[in-house]
Amino acid sequence: MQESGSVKTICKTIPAAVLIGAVLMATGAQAQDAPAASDTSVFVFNTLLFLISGMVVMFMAAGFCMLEVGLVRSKNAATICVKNICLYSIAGIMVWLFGYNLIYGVGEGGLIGKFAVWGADDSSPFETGYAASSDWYFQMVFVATAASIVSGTLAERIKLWPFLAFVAILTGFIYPIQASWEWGEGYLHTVWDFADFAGSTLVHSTGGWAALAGAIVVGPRAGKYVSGRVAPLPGSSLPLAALGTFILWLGWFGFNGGSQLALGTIDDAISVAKIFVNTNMAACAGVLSALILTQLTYKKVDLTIVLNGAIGGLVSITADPLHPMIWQALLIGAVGGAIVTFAVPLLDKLKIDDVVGAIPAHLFCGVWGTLIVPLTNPEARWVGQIVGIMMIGAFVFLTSLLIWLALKYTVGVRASERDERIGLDKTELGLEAYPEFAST
Amino acid sequence: MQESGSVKTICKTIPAAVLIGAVLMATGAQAQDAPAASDTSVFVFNTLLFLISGMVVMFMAAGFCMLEVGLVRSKNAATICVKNICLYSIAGIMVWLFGYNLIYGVGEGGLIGKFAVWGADDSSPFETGYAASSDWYFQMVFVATAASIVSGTLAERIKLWPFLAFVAILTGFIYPIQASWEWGEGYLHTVWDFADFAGSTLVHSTGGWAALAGAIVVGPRAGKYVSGRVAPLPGSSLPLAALGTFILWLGWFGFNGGSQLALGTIDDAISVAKIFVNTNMAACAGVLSALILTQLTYKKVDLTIVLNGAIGGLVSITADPLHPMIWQALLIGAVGGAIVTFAVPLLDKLKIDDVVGAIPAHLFCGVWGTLIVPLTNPEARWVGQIVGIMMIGAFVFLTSLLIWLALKYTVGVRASERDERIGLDKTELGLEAYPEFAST
Amino acid sequence: MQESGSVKTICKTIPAAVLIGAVLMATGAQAQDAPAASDTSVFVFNTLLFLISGMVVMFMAAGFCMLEVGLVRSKNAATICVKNICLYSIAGIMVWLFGYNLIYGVGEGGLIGKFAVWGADDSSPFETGYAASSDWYFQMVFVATAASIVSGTLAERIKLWPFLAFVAILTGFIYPIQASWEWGEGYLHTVWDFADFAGSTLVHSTGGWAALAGAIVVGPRAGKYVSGRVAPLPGSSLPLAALGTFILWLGWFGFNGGSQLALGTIDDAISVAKIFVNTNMAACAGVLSALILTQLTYKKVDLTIVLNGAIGGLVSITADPLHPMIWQALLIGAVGGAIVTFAVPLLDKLKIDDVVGAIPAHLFCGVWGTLIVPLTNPEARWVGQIVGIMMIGAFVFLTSLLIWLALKYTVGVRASERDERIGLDKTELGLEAYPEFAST
Amino acid sequence: MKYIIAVIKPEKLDAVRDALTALGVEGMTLSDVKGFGRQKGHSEIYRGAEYKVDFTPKIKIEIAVEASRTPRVVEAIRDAARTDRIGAGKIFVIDLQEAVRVRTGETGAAAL
Amino acid sequence: MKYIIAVIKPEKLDAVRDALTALGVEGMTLSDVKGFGRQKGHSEIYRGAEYKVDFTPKIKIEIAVEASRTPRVVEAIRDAARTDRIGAGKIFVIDLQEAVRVRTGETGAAAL
Amino acid sequence: MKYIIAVIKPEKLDAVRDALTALGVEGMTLSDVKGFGRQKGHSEIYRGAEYKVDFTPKIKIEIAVEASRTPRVVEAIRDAARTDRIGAGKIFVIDLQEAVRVRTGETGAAAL
Ligand SMILES: Nc1ncnc2c1ncn2[C@@H]1O[C@H](COP(=O)(O)OP(=O)(O)O)[C@@H](O)[C@H]1O
Ligand SMILES: Nc1ncnc2c1ncn2[C@@H]1O[C@H](COP(=O)(O)OP(=O)(O)O)[C@@H](O)[C@H]1O
Ligand SMILES: Nc1ncnc2c1ncn2[C@@H]1O[C@H](COP(=O)(O)OP(=O)(O)O)[C@@H](O)[C@H]1O
Repeated sequence: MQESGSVKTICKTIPAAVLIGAVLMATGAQAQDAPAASDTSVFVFNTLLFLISGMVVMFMAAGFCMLEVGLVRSKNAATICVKNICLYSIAGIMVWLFGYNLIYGVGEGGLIGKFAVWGADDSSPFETGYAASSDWYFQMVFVATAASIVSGTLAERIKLWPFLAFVAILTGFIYPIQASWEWGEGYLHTVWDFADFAGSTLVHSTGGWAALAGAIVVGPRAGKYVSGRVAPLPGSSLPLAALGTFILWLGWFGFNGGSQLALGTIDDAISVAKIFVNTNMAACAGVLSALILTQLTYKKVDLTIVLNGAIGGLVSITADPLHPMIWQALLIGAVGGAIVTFAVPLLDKLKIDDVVGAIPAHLFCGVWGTLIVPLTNPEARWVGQIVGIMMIGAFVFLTSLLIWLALKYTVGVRASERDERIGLDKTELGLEAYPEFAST
Repeated sequence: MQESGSVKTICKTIPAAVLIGAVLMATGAQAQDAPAASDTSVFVFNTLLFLISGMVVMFMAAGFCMLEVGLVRSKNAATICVKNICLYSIAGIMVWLFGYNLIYGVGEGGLIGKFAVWGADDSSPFETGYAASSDWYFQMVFVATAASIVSGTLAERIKLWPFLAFVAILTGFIYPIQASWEWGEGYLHTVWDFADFAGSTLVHSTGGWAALAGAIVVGPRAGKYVSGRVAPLPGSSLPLAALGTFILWLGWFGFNGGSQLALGTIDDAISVAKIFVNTNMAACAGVLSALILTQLTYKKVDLTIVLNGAIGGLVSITADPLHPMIWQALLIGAVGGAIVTFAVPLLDKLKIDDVVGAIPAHLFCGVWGTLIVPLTNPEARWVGQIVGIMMIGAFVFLTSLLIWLALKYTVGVRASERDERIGLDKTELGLEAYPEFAST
Repeated sequence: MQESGSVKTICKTIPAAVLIGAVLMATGAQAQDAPAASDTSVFVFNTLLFLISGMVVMFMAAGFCMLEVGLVRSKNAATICVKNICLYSIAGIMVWLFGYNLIYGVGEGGLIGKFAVWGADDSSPFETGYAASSDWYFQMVFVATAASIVSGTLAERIKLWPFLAFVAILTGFIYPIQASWEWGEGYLHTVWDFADFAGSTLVHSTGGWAALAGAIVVGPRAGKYVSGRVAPLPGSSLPLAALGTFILWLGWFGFNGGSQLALGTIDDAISVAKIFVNTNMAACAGVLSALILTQLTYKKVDLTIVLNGAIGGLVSITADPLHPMIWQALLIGAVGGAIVTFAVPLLDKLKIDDVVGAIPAHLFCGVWGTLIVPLTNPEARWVGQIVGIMMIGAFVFLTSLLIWLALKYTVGVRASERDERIGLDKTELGLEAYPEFAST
Repeated sequence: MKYIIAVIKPEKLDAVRDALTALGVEGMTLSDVKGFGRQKGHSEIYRGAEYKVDFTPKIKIEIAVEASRTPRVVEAIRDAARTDRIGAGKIFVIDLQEAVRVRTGETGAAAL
Repeated sequence: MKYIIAVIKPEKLDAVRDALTALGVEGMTLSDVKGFGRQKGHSEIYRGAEYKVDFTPKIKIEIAVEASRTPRVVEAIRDAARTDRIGAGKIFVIDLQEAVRVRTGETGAAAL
Repeated sequence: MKYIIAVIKPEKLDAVRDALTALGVEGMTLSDVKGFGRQKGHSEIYRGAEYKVDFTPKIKIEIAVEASRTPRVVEAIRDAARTDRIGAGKIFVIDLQEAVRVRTGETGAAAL
């Protein structure tokens, strides 16, 4: 990716830049004195990377929707679909209105960006190196991802409108502000060399913290924890949950691969390809560790945990899908699968009701993935990672908690006991997701 | 996109060409004196745009199938799957046999193209600027889209074979002839400067008109309108309908983005990226306006209308996803969502039974999107748009009506009352879509 | 694709090379003296082809999962999801540990490759012409495809762990060894000019042979063949089966298109585009021939056979999606659809229980597609094709049979009669795929 | 009091309900059942294998009524559910000894 | 012996079962049914069309008991299933002439 | 006439039907039910939480027969449905006062 004057791009270039050293050993001189692509080709390659990656990341909205609809009971299945398609729509508008410039309008080392509506600026294409809209599109779908995480945790009992209100604030302000500290070249980036390549912390933990705060404020589903026992309340369609997981896995290639932010050079192309492989390997390891651990722990394989394992592996590698060797990617992913396997029942012990296991997969694995970065990335420092995790965690958790409490004591966030028993589909939408099958 | 001698390409270049002016202000001189990509790179970029866009548009066939299968009752679910996979297959063959050269074989300002089987002609790659097959592939999937629209409206009562017969005529003749008037540089393009970038009218209204004619001839489902009341006949799986909508949304990036027809220059890359953003924003607005309006109108949110709202927004922006500013794209999409919300019950008042709401989303929003083009596109004229909408509407509606009537009075189009009560799955396929669940 | 020293690349270049002749006539001199893309652009184009194609082929794992989950009974639906996500994960690890270097580490004309863990070697990017990781990724997803075929055939009665054990051996050793004979430039390639462009035999028949051996060893499902009659045991969700088929169709564009292995020249781009069109046409023909033939044979259209028909058409064209003219692609695909239609009941006569019809679609159509190559590809010889089919068939079938028998007489492969009656979801996973709907 | 069990064709349900409401029958309990009888099921084909679905879907209606009204209720059901196509269904009448309305505890006819 | 048929609200099932177990009733048979009665169903809206779902989901419990225990069982059900909201349900008692335990062939009270 | 209600294991359905057909019983009505009894359900695990599914799926068969044939029908069911595994099921016999064939209006034994 060519040099550039824009704060944003310099910052974004870091990963690519960092890498060059690493790759040199591999590619040798050759790559250097090779005829480079024309500036135009580089521009198109970079733009194409954003657009293709953005498309599959956008499709992750469908993945989350299917995963969640499969893990809720049928009486809440239509409502979770409404939430998922609406949160994606709200994210798009909020990132346009506030989000983008809050992230990239921050001053070097700063804590808060600009309040300004985004508009495409393609005045100096060869400085940025890509179409401004393609970059915006790619950033926007990331924000939507964080919001999707929340809907899964709080499914089956949160009211539709308060949820959407929270989504607006999360996508318009909470996410962008913390993201600016790193991707906007703000405080964490300049002062602590915090490293989070594609967002284990910035995207996934952020969604997880917001979900955790919500789960605490909203409370567990009726009948989930009765007389000290945990009622499972099984999901209504595991095949749809599996489909959702495959879609998320697919989207992750764009999520991590696109975060290289450049494709127009030999080194960038090699990096994107490496990222694809590491991303895939971490997911494989997450699946297999969850498979083996559920078999050993429960004498039965739990499909839903195996699906969470895939996501746990993917989240774990997201903080640095580029530097690890394959065996390291496998290890990182396998630990992610283990975290999910043991954290799911643990949360139940704490009476924190997370319908789809988003907190273990996105929050806990996000922390793990971010912590382990220095193992493979010389640029990252252990302390920097810890500071980043804690600072972002504290900020997101506390602001979310505040918003959730504010909503609770004003409009209320929780469906009535009766509505919950009948199911939100009938009470909020007045229809049924599976009118012909739903068991009474 | 480089100059070219072929009628087709000149015509297709228009959008890109038109744009250049617009973009100049943005990109400034810089873009001009920049080192262009080599002819070969441009060729590959353009071809790649067609192939990638074509792939996601092809996947829209799955989107329509899921949307429709989710909105029909389970006793007709397998039949709608047969219709969707077969209509896509028929479209491919008809576009090869007749369609392509009817569209692009038309003379300047002409009304009807050539009757000739298509064959790839890559003899002068640098004139066309892309692989002939990639262009054909991209055009073909568009035709299939129009046919998918029809199957949704007529679901649950139309017989399989007459439906497929109509699809063959629609995809082989009706669609191509009207498309030639604009994309073939025919009458509407030359005489009226009609502007329909990606097919609000040429693809979506065309499908909608054909569906409307069919709905009138075939009549409503048994029990839909009894003693002045509207029976809802709810869909059997709203989660699958939601999945279908997400797939369609994904496909639309290829549908509109690919319609730029070129990716090998800075300006084209910027345009494609802008199109992605506007397409997404219109859909977001469609979703949210349907969300809010159903809440206000019915005191309940209707998921199925919200899903239609996404499609309504997408169809509305399709006539010009390039020129609008973001706020304009939002406005255009929001109106689309409103149209859907109010047109769905309206059709019921008129006793026109449109199972999935394809007529509001594709026909009405297609008209709206085409009408509004001059607001943002200086090249388009209000009168030209109106003439185009009316001329294509009249042609498609009347020819379709003729075909439907011909089918009705020969082989018959409507399943018997008994077959309809039992469900087409049992009577036409002799099986059940959900044999273990289907409620008696 | 530029010249290269590496055995692998030379071999892989063949298709592209072979083609050049063919294309010359089409593109004429022009294409020759055109300004080529820079080495860097070519490198990025090739890498991008692998990554994009690899992504959609990866998504085929979801396609197989949905197809299979739709065709099994609900009591085994969750188990088939576990199998599909785990087999993909195992394939990734085995191809890294053994597979890749067994395929491409073979000596010219050799029979067995190297036992060595794969590592990305990007030391001479301009010799290979693409990022090593992108190539590995693309090869890996192919191996996973072969494994997916097996899970469908053996669904509903094979135990989870023995199945996964077989998958490890198939993806780590059986597939790679036979693949090396052709794609590794081994025995079949050098001695017999065996031609199998994208793997009708190497991938699909291989999966099919392994499945057939398994079906024989494991035996039919309880109640499938009773007192000389065939019990249908209908699938639980045909809409999901249809979705799966659409996903597979989408993936096939990457499967065949990516097998061109290069995109950086005019000729390669044209070839990829042609492959897309032929692939699509063969599938269309497969669908329509199955549609018509089931109607004629049974007086009813069978959706499940029509879906198999699409896959049959796709598998048939996979051995050479480049050379056929469109009418030839249609013919090849139509025969594929016919094979499926008649082979499905035939297998039942032989009491070979293939739950999803994978053997007809992948094995039989794979043989047909490979046999017919010489009709359109001058480089291929009839005898060479026959030798290749027989040699690979014998090797894969016998080794698989051995493994299955070994598993049978050690850990056992078959669920107990009681477990099978209750369903593997309850007995192996201890849960239900559709807890609210499952009919008793 | 009598306990009436009627097995009818699903498509006749609305007609029967209207007839009963006309008679002032306020309550009834319905369930989906599978019927075997003279009416044979239909045959389906799946992947080339033909098979008989030998039951036919029916709806079972249970109604508790005062003895006195029984004949009229039975007639009403019979007439409303009647078709000359085989499989029209059956009506069974059983003696009902006691009835209780859970909400109020009322018993006997008052509970119906 | 008596054959007791109770129609109750689904959410009361657990309470009823506990009450019966407390009484030592070991066996019962349940089915999902649709109830019509004084309690009117709810109305839903779908694509702008409002419609009434006029049945309410209920659970039917069938219990065979010795005559002597019948009153207590009926009371237990009534009390456990009671709500003052309309639609609480009904309990019907029918005379049971014979009962057989399939496994052992035992008949009469011994079979329950 | 008698009204026989049998609750059996789903996997025994075919055997029972064959036995009844052999006896010339032409009609019956089936429904899916959930059984509680001595046979305890199985336990499942979901996301680490174990729970008991305490009912067992059963099939309920209802048959109206002439009084005279009742013993043979009951025996036939008992023998065909028998297993020594707990949960084999129950057979209940109730007095049937009237039967009507909807199609013809025939009543009594002729209606069966
Ligand atoms: N002896 C019986 N006991 C219980 N139910 C019966 C009996 N005979 C018939 N039925 C029920 O009545 C339905 C209609 O009976 P059938 O013999 O098919 O037609 P018809 O009553 O018109 O002769 C059957 O499907 C079954 O549900
Ligand atoms: N006459 C009846 N015969 C059979 N079932 C009845 C009868 N009346 C009511 N039921 C059942 O009892 C349920 C409750 O009765 P309903 O009249 O709604 O409330 P309540 O019993 O509190 O007045 C109904 O849903 C229906 O299932
Ligand atoms: N008292 C009863 N009333 C009604 N149904 C009963 C009764 N006891 C048992 N059943 C039914 O019979 C089935 C088998 O009874 P169970 O006690 O489990 O086994 P067994 O009859 O072999 O002792 C139960 O699942 C239930 O459906």
